[in-house]
Amino acid sequence: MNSLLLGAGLAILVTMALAMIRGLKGPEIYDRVLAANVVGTKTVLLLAVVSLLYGRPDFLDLALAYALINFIGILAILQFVQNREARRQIERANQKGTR
Amino acid sequence: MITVLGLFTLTFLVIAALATVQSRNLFVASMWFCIFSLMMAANFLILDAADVALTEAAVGAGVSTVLFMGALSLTAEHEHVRERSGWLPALVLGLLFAVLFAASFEQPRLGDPLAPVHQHVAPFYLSETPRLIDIPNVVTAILASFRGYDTLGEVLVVFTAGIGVLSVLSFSPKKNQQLSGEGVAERVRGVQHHAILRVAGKLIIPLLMLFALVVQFHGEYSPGGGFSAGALFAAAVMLYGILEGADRSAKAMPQDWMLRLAALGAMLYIGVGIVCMMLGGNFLDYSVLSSKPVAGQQLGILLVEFGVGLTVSTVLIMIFNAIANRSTY
Amino acid sequence: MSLLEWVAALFLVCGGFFVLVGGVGMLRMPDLYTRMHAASVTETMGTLLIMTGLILIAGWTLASVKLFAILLFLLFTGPVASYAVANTALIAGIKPQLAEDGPQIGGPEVPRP
Amino acid sequence: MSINSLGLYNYWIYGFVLVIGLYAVLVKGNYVKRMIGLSIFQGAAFLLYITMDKIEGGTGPIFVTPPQPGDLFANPLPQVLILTAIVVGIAVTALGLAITIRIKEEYGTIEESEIREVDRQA
Repeated sequence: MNSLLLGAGLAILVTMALAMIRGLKGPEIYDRVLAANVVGTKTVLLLAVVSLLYGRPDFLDLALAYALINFIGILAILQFVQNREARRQIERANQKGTR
Repeated sequence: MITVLGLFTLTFLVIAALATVQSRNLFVASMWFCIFSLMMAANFLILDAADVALTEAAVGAGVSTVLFMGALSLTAEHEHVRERSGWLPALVLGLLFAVLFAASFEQPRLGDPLAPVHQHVAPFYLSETPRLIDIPNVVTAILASFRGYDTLGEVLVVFTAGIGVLSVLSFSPKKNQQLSGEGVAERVRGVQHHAILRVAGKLIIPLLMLFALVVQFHGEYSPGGGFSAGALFAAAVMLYGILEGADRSAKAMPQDWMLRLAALGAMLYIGVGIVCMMLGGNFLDYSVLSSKPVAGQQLGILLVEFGVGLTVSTVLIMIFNAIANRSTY
Repeated sequence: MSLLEWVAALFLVCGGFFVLVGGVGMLRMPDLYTRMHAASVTETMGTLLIMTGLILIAGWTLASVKLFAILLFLLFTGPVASYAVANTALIAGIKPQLAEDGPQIGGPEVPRP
Repeated sequence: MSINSLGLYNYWIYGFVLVIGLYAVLVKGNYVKRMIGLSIFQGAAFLLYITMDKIEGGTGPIFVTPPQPGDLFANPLPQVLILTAIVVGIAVTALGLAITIRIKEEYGTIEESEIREVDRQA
């Protein structure tokens, strides 16, 4: 059973690697946000797998915390992006108005 | 099996650190730093440090991302290309790495039971905790009881940092001329117009607060304790601030009350210590709190951890409110 | 291995497969929205299968309750986060790549707020 | 394959990450970037401490069942030190960010070279 869990863990780790390559390549900022999100959710899965692999089910609290916290991180990032877009539009409009 | 997992996560750690430093866009850099924190916490779990991983999860991926994003929206997103000449620092850092690399060969191998760190005081903590304190989580026992002085100092540092942030940001900011006009505040509102996000997020907030309370009061039996619980609770309030607007989170959690509660948390910690002295023990020696020393220790740890959680959560909420409510329009 | 363990193994293998496929798709798909589609495979199908496998391994314990809670949270937050990323990108003016138009030309009119 | 085969990799990664963080602090002129670099530097120190707590054949220092003689547990002391250091680290980072925000409001920039120019002109 342990080797199967390890295999699942490896699949998750390889996916994280692929997502990180996507995050490095970009090209859009949203690709990077997507990559961060995927790495976050895969970390949750990895922690769940590791805590069963170690035979310490009480460590699952961590994965639970991650599942909740990761969402907050992504929302903070999205809030920043949306505010930036809104500000850029207002600045553009103001520049047109002054000209 | 640990080798494979460790190899992967450590390599990811380096990739994330390199990507953080090389990206010129600070927003992308802080996103990579979020990934760095996630990898760091995964590493901590692989190295059997569950409490640390829980704290790093709450602080690194949640709180620090929110704070960095808040700071970036008030400063600038792009790093300017002009740099100082890099060869001297690069030489020094190269030498430093060479020294660290050479020194690593003198370090004990990972997991060596004969390493000096496992010989000195750790066996005492591990063998005496069941007898003296009788709680399953040795980390909590050391944090709150054996090394209570140290933790008191850390709590006071957190409290001082919170006061520092408040006093630095107490001046009202200058207005940005380019962002003037009608209804700017209505348009720069982040994700607040997303009905789906708000509904989903509102369901998460109470669960997260409940989970923070579980971590706080179950911290003697499972990974957790005041520090991680405080960070998780603050993260829940930050989620509320993101979804409903920072002005409403500052209304729900007013700054002056947060400051008072933060002081109360630190004073609860000190107060427990003083009560111990009045009952004839030493400062922060909880054994005298009850007729049975073990029960006294457990009561003291519960109270002290509550003080820690109160201070950490309120200070982090205070910092978030101060940064997120600062607008230049 | 008992029957339950075989079923758990099947779930884990399938979950690992879907997670990997999603990862490869994230790397190889041509534009943001298709990449998001691939990433969603890992977030829903992969998560569901791996978590179900883990629950079967853990059996009737507190651990499987926690795993179930994690599964619920992930299934709840994952699609919401994906939706938010896609919506933000669409509002910011990133257009999907359409087959008949060639790369990056046309696309549906995007309503701006 | 035991944990031992990871050998000294943890220490090398610690050194490398430490150097990366220090590079950002020394070379970058942007204050937010420096705060991020400082956090990475901190992370490297955390990694060193937590690396030391691992013991072969041991598990996390939380007793699920009453500990038997001969059971091995990871060293809890470095964990306590780092647990508190993480929270202190974020508080200090927040203070640094607050000061950066004030600098931006006073000088209009957070680049060190540009701030020097503003100072020279004043």
